[in-house]
Amino acid sequence: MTATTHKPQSADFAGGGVTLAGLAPWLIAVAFLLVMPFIFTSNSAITIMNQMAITIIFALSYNMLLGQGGMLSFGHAVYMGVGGFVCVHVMNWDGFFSGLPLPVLPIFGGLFGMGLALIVGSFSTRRAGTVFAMISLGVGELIAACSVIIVVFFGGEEGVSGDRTYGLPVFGIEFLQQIEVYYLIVFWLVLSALGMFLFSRTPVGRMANAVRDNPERAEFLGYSARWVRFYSFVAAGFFAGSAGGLFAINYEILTEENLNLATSGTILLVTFLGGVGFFFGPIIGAIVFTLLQTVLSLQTELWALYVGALFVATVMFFPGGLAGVIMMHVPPLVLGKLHLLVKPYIKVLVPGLVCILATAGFIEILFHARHAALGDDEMTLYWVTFSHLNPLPWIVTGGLAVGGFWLARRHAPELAEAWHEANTDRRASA
Amino acid sequence: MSAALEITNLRKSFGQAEIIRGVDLQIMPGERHAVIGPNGAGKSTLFNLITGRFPQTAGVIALHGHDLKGKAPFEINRMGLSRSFQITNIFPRMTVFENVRCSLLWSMGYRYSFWNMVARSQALTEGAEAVLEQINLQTRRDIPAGMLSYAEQRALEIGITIAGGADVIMLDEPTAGMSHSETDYIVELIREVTVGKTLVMVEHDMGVVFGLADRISVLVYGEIIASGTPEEVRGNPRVQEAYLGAALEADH
Amino acid sequence: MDLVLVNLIDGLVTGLLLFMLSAGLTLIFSMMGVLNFAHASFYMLGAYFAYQISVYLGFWMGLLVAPLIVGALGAGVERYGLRRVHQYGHVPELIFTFGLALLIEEVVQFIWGKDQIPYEIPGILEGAAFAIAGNTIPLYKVFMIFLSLAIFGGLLFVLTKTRVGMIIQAALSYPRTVEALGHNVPLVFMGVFGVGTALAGVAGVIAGPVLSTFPGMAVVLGSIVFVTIVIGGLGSLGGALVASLIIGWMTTFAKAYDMRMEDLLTWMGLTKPEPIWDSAWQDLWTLTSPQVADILPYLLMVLILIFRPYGLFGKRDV
Amino acid sequence: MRKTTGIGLSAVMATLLAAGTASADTIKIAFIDPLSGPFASTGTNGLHQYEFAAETLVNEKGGVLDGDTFEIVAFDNKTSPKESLVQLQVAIDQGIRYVVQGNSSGVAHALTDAIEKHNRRNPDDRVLFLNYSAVDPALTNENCNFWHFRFDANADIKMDALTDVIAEQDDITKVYVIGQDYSFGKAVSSAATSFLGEKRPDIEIVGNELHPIGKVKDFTPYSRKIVSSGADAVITGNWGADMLNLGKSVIDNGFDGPIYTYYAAADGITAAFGESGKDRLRLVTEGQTNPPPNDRAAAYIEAFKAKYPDGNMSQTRITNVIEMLAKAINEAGTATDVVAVGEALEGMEHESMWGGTLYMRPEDHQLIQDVLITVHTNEGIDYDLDNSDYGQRMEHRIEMAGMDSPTTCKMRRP
Repeated sequence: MTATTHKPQSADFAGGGVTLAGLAPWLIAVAFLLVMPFIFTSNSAITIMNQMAITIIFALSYNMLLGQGGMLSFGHAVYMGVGGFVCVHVMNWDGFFSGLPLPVLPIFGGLFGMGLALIVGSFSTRRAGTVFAMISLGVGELIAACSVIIVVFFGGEEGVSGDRTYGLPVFGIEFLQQIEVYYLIVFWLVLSALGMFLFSRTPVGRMANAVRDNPERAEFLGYSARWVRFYSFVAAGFFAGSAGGLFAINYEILTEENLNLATSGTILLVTFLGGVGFFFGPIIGAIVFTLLQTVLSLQTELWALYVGALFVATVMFFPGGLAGVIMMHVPPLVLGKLHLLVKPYIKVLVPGLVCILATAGFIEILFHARHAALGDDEMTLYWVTFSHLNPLPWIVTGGLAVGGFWLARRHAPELAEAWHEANTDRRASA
Repeated sequence: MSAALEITNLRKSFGQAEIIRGVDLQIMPGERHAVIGPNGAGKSTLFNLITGRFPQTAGVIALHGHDLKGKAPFEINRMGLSRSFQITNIFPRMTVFENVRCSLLWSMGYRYSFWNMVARSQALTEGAEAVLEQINLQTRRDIPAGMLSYAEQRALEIGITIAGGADVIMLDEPTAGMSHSETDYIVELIREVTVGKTLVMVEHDMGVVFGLADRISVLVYGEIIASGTPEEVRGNPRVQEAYLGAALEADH
Repeated sequence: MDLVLVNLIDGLVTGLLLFMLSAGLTLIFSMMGVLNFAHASFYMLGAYFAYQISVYLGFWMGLLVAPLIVGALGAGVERYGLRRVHQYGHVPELIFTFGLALLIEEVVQFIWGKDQIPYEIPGILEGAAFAIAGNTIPLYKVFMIFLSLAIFGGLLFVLTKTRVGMIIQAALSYPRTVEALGHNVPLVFMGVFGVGTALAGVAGVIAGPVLSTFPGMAVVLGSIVFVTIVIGGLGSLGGALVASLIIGWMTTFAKAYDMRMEDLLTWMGLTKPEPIWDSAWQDLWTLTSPQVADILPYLLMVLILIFRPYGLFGKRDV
Repeated sequence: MRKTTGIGLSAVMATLLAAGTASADTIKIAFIDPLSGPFASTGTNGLHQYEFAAETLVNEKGGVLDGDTFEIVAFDNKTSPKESLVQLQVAIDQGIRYVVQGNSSGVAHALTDAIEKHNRRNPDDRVLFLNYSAVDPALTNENCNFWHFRFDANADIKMDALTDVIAEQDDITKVYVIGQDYSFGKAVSSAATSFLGEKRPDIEIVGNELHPIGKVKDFTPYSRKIVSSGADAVITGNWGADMLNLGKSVIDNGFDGPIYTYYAAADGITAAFGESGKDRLRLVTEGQTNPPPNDRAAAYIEAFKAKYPDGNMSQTRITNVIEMLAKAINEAGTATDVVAVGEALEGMEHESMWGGTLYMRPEDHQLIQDVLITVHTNEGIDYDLDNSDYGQRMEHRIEMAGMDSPTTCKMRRP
């Protein structure tokens, strides 16, 4: 898999004007978002989708820094958090909130997130690289620490809660139900995603890429690298803040965890997992991560271990993230040679998948054997219940892991060759 | 007519060592001027002083009569001076077209706009296409610049440098590391794209500039030892001595 | 006055412990240009390995062997992980070490569980060394001071008196030149990474019993080590030492003396609003220095980065 | 890419459906507490105690109503308020009507608030919140609601009991109060000051301070202040690593008085203190295990330890939660109408397995019970903690502590 002849270059293709082809993904996405609640009707599914949508906005905002502007931030959560806290305070401001339609609320979050970014950005964006990363870490820690000290605004450990239903009803909707909140969030998701996408197509958005690639050259094109970064940073602060506003609407509570380093680290993980090189990368990352977090954590206590391993593997082998992996297949597709890959893929991926699942199974058995209560040797894995004292499951998972690895290794050269072939344009080279 | 670029008694020291030792230079608008000299003469330092990459120790650099002292690179660029780099300095992850388009943004007045869509501007697209045509890279339009060949990257570098419409163009060893045929191609390209502009180029190889430059200055050990038309410079005994001396030293 | 002396000693212990971590991190950064986010995780591994060894062979074997294992692990991480990521640039490297830190924490929990483990001071070092005005200085702290000083002596000797040390020192200032001189830079990288992580391991071994050994110990210390070397100036060992001591003393004194914001504000001529619990500024007025002691280093770092982006003693840009 | 969502969500649904198809005559109780992350061990141990209590005290005795059994469904909230709310929603979707939670008052505040809103907006599937461990007084005072029942004594009641004991000790004249800088730490600090001022005006509070929660690496400077203040006793509300590190540091640096605290037992802390904390640590707690109050309790602990040899019978109030819930369901005659169950719980009296009477005070839904002061020791310990030979032995018993304590709760009933 890794032996690719064609390193994917995450070039930023800026499309032409408004074309049907350019619009199609958006329309499909919107249609999908509108239909989703009819497929998954339970409140918890909607809650998960809400969470996903908020994470998508946040991750896209983060990628304005990391992917578009080359700024690695360890403190992006504070902009979302502060925006969210402001929105909860607005909710609690009876006289004002009762005259305010709820869908407008995230704007306040956005403005305050932007305001904070304006202040911090004024000194942090002078440099990119490590200086920026360290300042973001320091500011992040400071604000997170303040959250337990400045109780008036952050509410201490228990945070601040509000009630979204006290806002001005919109067409008679009071946002009592999750489904109503879902459509509100979707509205903002589409709006924000479009806004961020279009931002990347503006002169300052384009120059953000230029500054990321080569700040010195950008300066000799008449642009101050610092101010280009600053504008991206402030814009990212706005979208992060509005994501915070949506968080406030969905959960009606903001706490210290919305600001802390762990949340900032998580969004880095989400974004990188999805892929920083493409606009849609963070969207994939947010979806996959939310599912991992909610579904996998229902299945296993070790979910964080798997997510950590997945993340490290992504950084090591697929620095383009999931989006990068998907986009790797565009050249073969264009050349009409994608079918060449199907068979080698099956030959490598099936044993590979077996190997991964078996390894996970082995780890689960080991974990159970080590940490389960004495006498509690019954465990269920992949719908099979057995005792960890029984050597058979150990042998089966261990054997499958080794066997799968061996098979995948054996077929890897074949895949590499097919990959090379699929990426070679015979017409050009002939 | 006032000089496009005027340098008076320019000095630069790094610690104890004085690298530029009192350079005076006047370059008229529309002139193609080459600064040549052996290795270690201070050509690149001079270049970086003019473009604001290093601060000068003493002296004055004036662009169209405006002092450049203390100006950041982007400010100098906005005053109408554009430069290339000796080491290829493009935006490798962006497409060729994007590279050129970015270099047009400021001069077309977009500044830090976040309300215009670049793709919707006819002028931007046409301007970028025109530059691409000038540097013969239309066919490579949509591939990432980092995947171009070396000569193509140099051509793109020149394209980016001239695209902004600056009237003073500074090129730092544009043919460094190229084969003969590539060099000829780039020289021809430079000639075409700098018509009507002031060109200042730094070059190690004398042969490259003789056909191109109107005037040549020779920089040796931080001083201009000769300045004049190519013929004058070629005949100057001090120039001969400097280059031969350097060549002999290199032999040892 | 006696208390000042006691606090100076306490601050010294904290500072030296920090330095043992930041020295390794500085070495690694100077050589490879990568900030190792997982550095504190190796510190944690040091404590856990030492505990596991001490269960069977006693504390002293743990002190001897655990850092070696940690160093070997570190070298392995460099060889098979970091070197691979290196080609993508510094930001992915930083992200890689960040992911590694997450992973190590999970693995530690997987192996040793989520509870604090009973990693104890050896019997011979229990008890008080001496007392100053009723404040006892535990023997173990004296041991920590001497051990860290001995390690720095050794480090200093290696860096200044041996050939390897010369290469490393040269690489601190002129990384490219050293490579050009034909030294096997990848091997030096691996070695330095191994030694740096081993130092972190030693810190873990000796800090584990006093600062307690639990899966969160890396997170608690992790970012503060970063802060230390940024304040000191990246690539400067001397800067790392000074910054470590500053942070050690600053936090110790801020905790030891109740400096109140109220006094400062009154001194500035402001009047305390009464009753304070109805005021929007209550949190500011009631702030005391122990409350903020542990976030002071972050404040210091941000200020230093704003006004001196290369840190106190750094020559190179961060 | 959108397709991924579809597949992924159907996986969610599959999970939910699988969990939802359990037989109809089980009464499911959602256990929302940390099962991963730094507090996972406390959470996991609590879960085991719940599962054991449900099995032994209800299911094996024929269940409730017409043989309905209790099932504990575990949800990992990772100690995060946000995750707790997501898990609450999942639990409600599974038709669960009872939620138990205890770790972190922050999470409890988020849950009680969310449950209150949920019950108001969705009268058809209301939920009861049985808080077994979060002791922030606000939960049964200004932030009280009908759906929240607290089975632990709150921080004020515990401090009231603790200061009763301190007040009897004439040799204590100087006390140092230290705590974590957040709501619970502050509550402990203000309660200590006001109760001591009331009961023993001669005791001097020589120090009263807060430190950042979970951020302090080295408590030495604090210990120095405590030692040099000449304090005879320390009162702290610290828990987890902050408790362990503070306690060890204070003892190591020469303090030789008692340390009065709330949470310094089990989850590795008892083992880590070991000999050094002997006769020094005194806990205010409930649920007597040493000596066991009666044979039933002894048998219960032994059965639990037989099943979970690494576990601790550290949260005895869990049996009270299960027994009282079962009793309330039987009294109400229904498990689905939580209003009726809630009304049955209000004012309920119950004989605790651990001795003493329990009374669910209707005004604020605070359980009134006997509060104990125990000491960390290895003498007279029948049931140790962390298998360390050390455990908590009862020294004082304050019967029906806080029976007449004031509350600001204005309960609004449905």
